Amino acid sequence: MRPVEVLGKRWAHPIACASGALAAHRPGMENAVLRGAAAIFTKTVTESPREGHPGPVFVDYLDEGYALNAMGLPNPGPDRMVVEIEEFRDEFDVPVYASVAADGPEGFKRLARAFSGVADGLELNVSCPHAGKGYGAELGSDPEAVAEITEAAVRAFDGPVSVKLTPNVDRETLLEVAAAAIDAGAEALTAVNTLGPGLRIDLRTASPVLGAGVGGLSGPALKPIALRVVADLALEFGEEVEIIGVGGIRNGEDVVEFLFAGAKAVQVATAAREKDFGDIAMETSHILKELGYDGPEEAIGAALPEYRERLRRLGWCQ
Amino acid sequence: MRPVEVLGKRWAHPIACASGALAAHRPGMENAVLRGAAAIFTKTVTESPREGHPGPVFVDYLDEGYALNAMGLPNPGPDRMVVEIEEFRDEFDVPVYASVAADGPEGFKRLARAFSGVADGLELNVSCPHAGKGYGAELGSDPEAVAEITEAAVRAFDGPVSVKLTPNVDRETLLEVAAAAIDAGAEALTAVNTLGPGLRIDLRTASPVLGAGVGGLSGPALKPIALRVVADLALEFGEEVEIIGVGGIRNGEDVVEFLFAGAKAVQVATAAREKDFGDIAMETSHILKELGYDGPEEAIGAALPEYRERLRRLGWCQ
Amino acid sequence: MVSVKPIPAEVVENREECERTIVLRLRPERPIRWEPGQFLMLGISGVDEKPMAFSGGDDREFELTIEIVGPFTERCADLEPGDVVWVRGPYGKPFEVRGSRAVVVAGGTGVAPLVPLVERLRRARVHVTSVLGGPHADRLPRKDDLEKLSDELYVTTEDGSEGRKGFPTDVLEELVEKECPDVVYACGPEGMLVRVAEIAREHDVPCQVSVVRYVKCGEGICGSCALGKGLLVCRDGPVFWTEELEGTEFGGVRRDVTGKPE
Amino acid sequence: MVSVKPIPAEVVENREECERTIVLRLRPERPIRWEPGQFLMLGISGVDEKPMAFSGGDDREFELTIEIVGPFTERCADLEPGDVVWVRGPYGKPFEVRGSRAVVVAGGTGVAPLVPLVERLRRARVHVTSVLGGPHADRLPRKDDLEKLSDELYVTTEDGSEGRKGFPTDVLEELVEKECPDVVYACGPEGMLVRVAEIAREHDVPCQVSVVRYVKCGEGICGSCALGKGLLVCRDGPVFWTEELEGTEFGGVRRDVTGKPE
Repeated sequence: MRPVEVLGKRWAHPIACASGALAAHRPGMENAVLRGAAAIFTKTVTESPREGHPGPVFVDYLDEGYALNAMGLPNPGPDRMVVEIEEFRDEFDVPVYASVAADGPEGFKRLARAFSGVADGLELNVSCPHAGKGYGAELGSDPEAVAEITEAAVRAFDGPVSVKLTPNVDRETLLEVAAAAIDAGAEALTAVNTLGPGLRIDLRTASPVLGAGVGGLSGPALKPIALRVVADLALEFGEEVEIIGVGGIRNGEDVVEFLFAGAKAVQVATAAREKDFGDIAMETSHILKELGYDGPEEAIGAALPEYRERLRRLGWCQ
Repeated sequence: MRPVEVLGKRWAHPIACASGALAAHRPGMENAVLRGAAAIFTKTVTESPREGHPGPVFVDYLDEGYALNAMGLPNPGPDRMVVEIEEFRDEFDVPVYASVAADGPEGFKRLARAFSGVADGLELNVSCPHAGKGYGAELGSDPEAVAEITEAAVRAFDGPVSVKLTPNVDRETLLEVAAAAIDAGAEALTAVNTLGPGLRIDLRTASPVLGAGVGGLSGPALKPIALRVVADLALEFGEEVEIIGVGGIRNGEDVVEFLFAGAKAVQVATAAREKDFGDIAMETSHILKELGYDGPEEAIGAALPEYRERLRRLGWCQ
Repeated sequence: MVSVKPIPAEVVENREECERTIVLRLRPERPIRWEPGQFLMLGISGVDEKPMAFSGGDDREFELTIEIVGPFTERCADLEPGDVVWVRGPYGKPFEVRGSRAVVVAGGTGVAPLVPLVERLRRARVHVTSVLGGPHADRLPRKDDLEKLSDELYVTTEDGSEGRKGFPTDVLEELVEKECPDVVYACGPEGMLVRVAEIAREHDVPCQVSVVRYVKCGEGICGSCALGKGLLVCRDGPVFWTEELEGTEFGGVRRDVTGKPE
Repeated sequence: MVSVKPIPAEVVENREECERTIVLRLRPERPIRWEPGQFLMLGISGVDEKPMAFSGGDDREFELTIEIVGPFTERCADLEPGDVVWVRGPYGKPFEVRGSRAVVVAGGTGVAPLVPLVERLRRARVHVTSVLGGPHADRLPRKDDLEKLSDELYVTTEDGSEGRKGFPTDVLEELVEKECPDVVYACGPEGMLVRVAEIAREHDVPCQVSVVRYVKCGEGICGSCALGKGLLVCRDGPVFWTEELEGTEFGGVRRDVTGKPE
């Protein structure tokens, strides 16, 4: 497959390891790359090291189409993650983007500085649905907060910045949040973080299954939501930013669906459980060829004209 | 199983037919009741008859945990639905609630009047994710709009009113919308409508699968989201309103999960495809007995103390 | 969980069968196992999706007999070999094969599910007498197929331009007396089906009819095709024994797409 | 899609095995098929969830050998028969049975997966010499079981209060020369495992060790247990042939719960 240019770097193919999956530290990044990821988004780093939520942190309901997770952003803090990235770079020439989270612009600024000259880009996690008070989706559903945070990070970082969006808002807010991120200097949008949060209850103990109580929904059932968000963003902002799709991608067909919806590249998390990134890239390549596309770039947004047509009928589009 | 008191009526058990499923007209209501539904929520009625969206209006991805639908609120209008309900009542003594949708308070008022003295209650659909401009979730994500609509309907209707909520908002907005509905006189909240909307794309034609382009996500994957919303509402407003749970319920265990989360009763839609309401009621009864509960009422909110505890740790609860 | 997703199907042939009627031959991406009487949802991307009875062929390549009655079916008429449509199914209950002598009554495009039924009956060594009726000689779809497949075929037209002048039910009345069939099968306009059911009941012949209602989801959820007495056309039908239909809206209320009685 | 959901398991027995060590006997709601070396995630509602090796019993009722080291394991110690815990699994790759003479080296609670391994080896007619080491006589978990199951058992304590004074690796060095085993299996503190691997390599004996890292999701997604060279303890381990571990963080970096090197 032809390489793609994403977030200022050349990726061997459009499939990256999503933040939250694997890249907890150097050996985690190594796992993702050896299994064929074209780029790495680290686990989210916060200003201080975090232990994460008590377990269970992950529950697999994949026979019902989803998994729930509430890792709670465990991470070794920026100083250590910088070392992990540098050690990883000594061995591998693959783009690494640092996912970061704080509870406001100041924190994001400090994190952006910490990764300047180290990471190839930043992904601002303003969308984790189970990070708790003051973090994640609480910020990412507020356009003003997103504007301030993005601006702070963009100023303090010497590379491209993507804002990772929450799907847990209404359509109007989603577009406002995205516009705020773009106006503040984001070069890309990552869509979407996990859904919810969701709750499952043990009947025997009458209490939540997950240690944190609630967790983000990922897996195949997230895909239609993520695809709709990607398509909405692409229709509205496709000329201005790169869109990186994430949510429920398991195979080449899923990747092509995201490309058709307007994503320039994608990330995989939950499916890393069962499949290598490289295999998904191979499948993508085959399917694109079968459908008559020379490479992924050509397929980007192929479904948007017809999508726009349908939205017009709903009165949601000019 | 012991009967329950919901929305001012005695239901034989806590499992009703959800709006959108089956009750398109008298024979549809009949189908739901003959298959054991304890109460009927009609398909949503708008001020004028609607033909609905072009097909496909329903696509079954249940092997991935979900279905997408965009019926587009087809309905024969209030005058005819009144006749359908009256004809149904001639034969069956089962509570019937009219689901109604309009694009503002005036429309809701007219619909509320139309069903006064006919339906046992109203369910305000301010949450359909694919109804298009001016309808459904667009209204239901705005607390002020919900307040006005609820007040208009409550004043014009001679029975209890439930507001059906959209899950497609952030946590804070959800609680604001619910508070607005309660302050305006809603006696119940129905949680939740379908998720999204979601998008799936045909690779062959590079266009959306659903006729309307996008559709609401239902089925097992909706359950964790619905359960979380129910639990959040129950913690916050459980003393003030009845909560009716809906989303992904397929069996007795699912029903008990909703009861534990704080729902007083539940509705079933997508699973009507494969199962009778009466069978789900039987299963519920068995499981409650196994778990040591005398009836559904006792089980309501059983998981809330522990849920509150977990939310406290996340800083989301006092 | 069983899931019925839309799959692409290639148009292999689209032939004009008779006035305002086409036969579409489709090759689905994966075989679809179907029985005579069952239907699928036929979708044209960006246009609409409608229920259509299987009307011949096999699992890998099958036919649909489609009357051109509105915008959707007009688009069907424009399809060309190589075009891709979307199909999901099979849905519904098929006809039941029973006895050794059958009469099959087709009114116009109602012939669609009856063509493969007759084929199935003959394979089960049932003696089949078919009746096909239409308004005039150019509106007798699948006549040649029925002729070839049936032991005997009677044709009626309202204007007498072919076969007997009148309605297929006129022939049925004679046949039930003369042939003493074990079973009658019918599909066509509801008025005709009601009359067929009456004739069969009068002569104590079991009778299956294929009923048409607005089928939207096809999956037994949306309720639009509910017929009363708990029956859904998409799940419990479209083929019913006529006694199942007593007390339902069959022969009475027909509803438009909004659910309103017409 | 294969799904591993938490299922309830009833505590059948909770016995004090030795100082700061319990054996928990659990009966899961549904049988769990496991092999020696595999583990499950043991959850106590509202407390936490931790990986634990299967340590005896069968699919319907199995044992876990748990050292009390912190708040979670303290809660484990408080469990009483009839209490319900949650288990999901099995996870990981089991030990491989190979050859006809094996030496099994257990350091403290590292004995957990080795008890059923020895049982399995003996059933496969492998001659098993076991070595169990601990700080003192009251910290030799499952000693009686190992004694009963193994052909021979050597015990070491650091203070000499039972068996030989010293470390199990001291015994291993003699055994590999004397017994010429076909394979060495080990589980215990990582320092011990590194030494076991060295001894085995020096004598060209294949060696499998069970490695401990922070396992959080158990499903190969979260990356916390990544070891380097693409290996994940939860999926590719916890049991590894020692040559697989060359160039990894095994024997080098140990990380705390945040992912930071300790």
